[in-house]
Amino acid sequence: MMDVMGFFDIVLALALPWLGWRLLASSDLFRAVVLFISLGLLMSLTWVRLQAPDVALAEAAIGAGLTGALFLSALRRLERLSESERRLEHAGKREEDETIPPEKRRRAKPVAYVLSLFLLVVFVLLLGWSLGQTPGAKGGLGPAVAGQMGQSGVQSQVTAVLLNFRGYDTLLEMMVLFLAALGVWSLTRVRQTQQGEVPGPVLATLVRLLVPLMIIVAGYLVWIGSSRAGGAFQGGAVLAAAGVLLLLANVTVVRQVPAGLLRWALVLGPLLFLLTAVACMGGGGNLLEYPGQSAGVWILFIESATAVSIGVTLAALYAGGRPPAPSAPEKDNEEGPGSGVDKGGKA
Amino acid sequence: MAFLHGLGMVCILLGIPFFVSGTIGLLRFPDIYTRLHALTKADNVGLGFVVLGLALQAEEWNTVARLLLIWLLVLIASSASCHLVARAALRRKIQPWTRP
Amino acid sequence: MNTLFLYTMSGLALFAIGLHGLIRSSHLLRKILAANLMSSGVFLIMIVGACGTDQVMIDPVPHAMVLTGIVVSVSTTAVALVLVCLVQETTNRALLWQKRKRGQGGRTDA
Amino acid sequence: MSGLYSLAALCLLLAVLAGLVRILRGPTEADSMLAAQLFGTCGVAILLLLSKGLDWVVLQDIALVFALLAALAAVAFALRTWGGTER
Repeated sequence: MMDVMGFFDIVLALALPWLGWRLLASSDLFRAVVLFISLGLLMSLTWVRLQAPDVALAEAAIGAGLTGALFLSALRRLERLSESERRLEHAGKREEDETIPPEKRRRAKPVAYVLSLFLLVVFVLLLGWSLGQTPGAKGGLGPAVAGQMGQSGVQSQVTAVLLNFRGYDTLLEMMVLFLAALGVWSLTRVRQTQQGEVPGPVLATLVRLLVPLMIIVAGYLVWIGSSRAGGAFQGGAVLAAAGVLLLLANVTVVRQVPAGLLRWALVLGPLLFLLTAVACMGGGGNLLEYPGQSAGVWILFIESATAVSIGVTLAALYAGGRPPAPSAPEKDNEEGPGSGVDKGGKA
Repeated sequence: MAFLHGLGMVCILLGIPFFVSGTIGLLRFPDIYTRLHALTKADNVGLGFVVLGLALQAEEWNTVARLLLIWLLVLIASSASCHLVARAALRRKIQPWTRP
Repeated sequence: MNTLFLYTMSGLALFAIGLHGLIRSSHLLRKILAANLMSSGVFLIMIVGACGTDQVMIDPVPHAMVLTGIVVSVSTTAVALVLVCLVQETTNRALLWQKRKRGQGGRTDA
Repeated sequence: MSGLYSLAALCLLLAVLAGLVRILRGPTEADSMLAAQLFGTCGVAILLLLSKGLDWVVLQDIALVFALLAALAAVAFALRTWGGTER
């Protein structure tokens, strides 16, 4: 029985680099992106095999779903910008066979190629050697974390590390996400061109069924994160997937979300997290040292806020720019593209 | 109980060939529409048998519910996305394969 | 143990392939893909390091760091993709190099 | 007995990897996308089988997320890459 799983591991470990190599060697960019999506799925299986269910959940939501959609629509945008460019790039060899006689075509210099390959191999060997030399890879921090679990307020070790023991990491990470959203918003605006398309009946039904389910699953993941795999990132990623689906289907509600509300949703997570951190200091503790026995409640509170923010931020990153023009603000009880959905589904 | 367990095992083993034939169909069939057909068989029937087998062996009801939910989700998602892909292919005027 | 070694090698190979692609590919989108491959390799090695020898005590700190890393890498990827689109809009190409003249040819590996 | 689950999962993994060939040489873009779709479904089945074989309930959550997001890439493809232009 262990043999079978061992074989499973071998196949998986060999497939990953092979897939990566094929991905970069493929002549077509689109194919490379599809291979990348498949690689994300395989990575998720690998995390499962390596006993990291939290990471597997995040990879399943982000690596396999969101990143793929991101790359696909970026590819589409590039293509629309210049159709000929991509053809020239991806099928370059075939096209040049016609335009340039083969004896005139010059390949990359073999010397440079061999040299770069040699340097790469040396570098990787050094890296592997230094990896073997790294001390402390055996014991790790596992016992230390396990010893402090009683004070963390949650049962899941990874959640405890993320939001309690190394909470500042997560705080800074929220800031990185926020900065990324700011960067994208300051760079471009969303195009108006695709608006006005009405989703067909099948797509509308799919959105109507999937989006509420995604929101429920996101809430479930945040809730379950305190005791086993799950948490704000995974929940946020699933929420973001709901937002992306809405953006893809071009549901009207997404366009009607007031810009101010969207901004508040973006800020919500980082702001609350920061306020909590500082408030903990006010109580006499250190930054992010939750007072007394209430750590579990604080963590759940922060996690729900961050999940909403992560979802909205990732969906905004997918939209790839500032929302077009401030439309007439209707005050709804929505919180952003993530949860504006129930309404969109039923409307 | 042993009977249900055995029945579940049979169902799982029945499901695997559907996945394999889905892959084979994906590799061997001539055009996009026929490949869609092969793919949906793997999605619906293959996963259906696996889920059925696992559900027969499950000890708790909520496991059964979760398994069925997953299967339903895959059904909805795959049928909708296959429909969309097929429609996009038709719009691109990709001709269905006919016997030469 | 053997399996873990195998996965480490796999991570190293992913990193190397990604590095190679990052340097050698000409299309910016492919460079982003390559950078993502590199990060996947790093994550893999970190998680393998967290596994330890006996499967009982798993180190959760690298798990948390990799989780953070995945989210950060997706956000940086999004920013990079927007930048690539802008590069193509302003310079009308997303390739760093391509054949310079019709007659001479040049590097075509994208 | 539980070896059978692993064996079934291994079969599915091999089937998926064989399907990768379609990504590499699918004549149209949709063919590659279909292979990725098959990947997602097989991933769900593999995770469910492993969750039974290894007796690990968490894997069912991962399978649920897989199933939820499996359609996302295909929908993005059908609506963005291949849709929108002609109508």
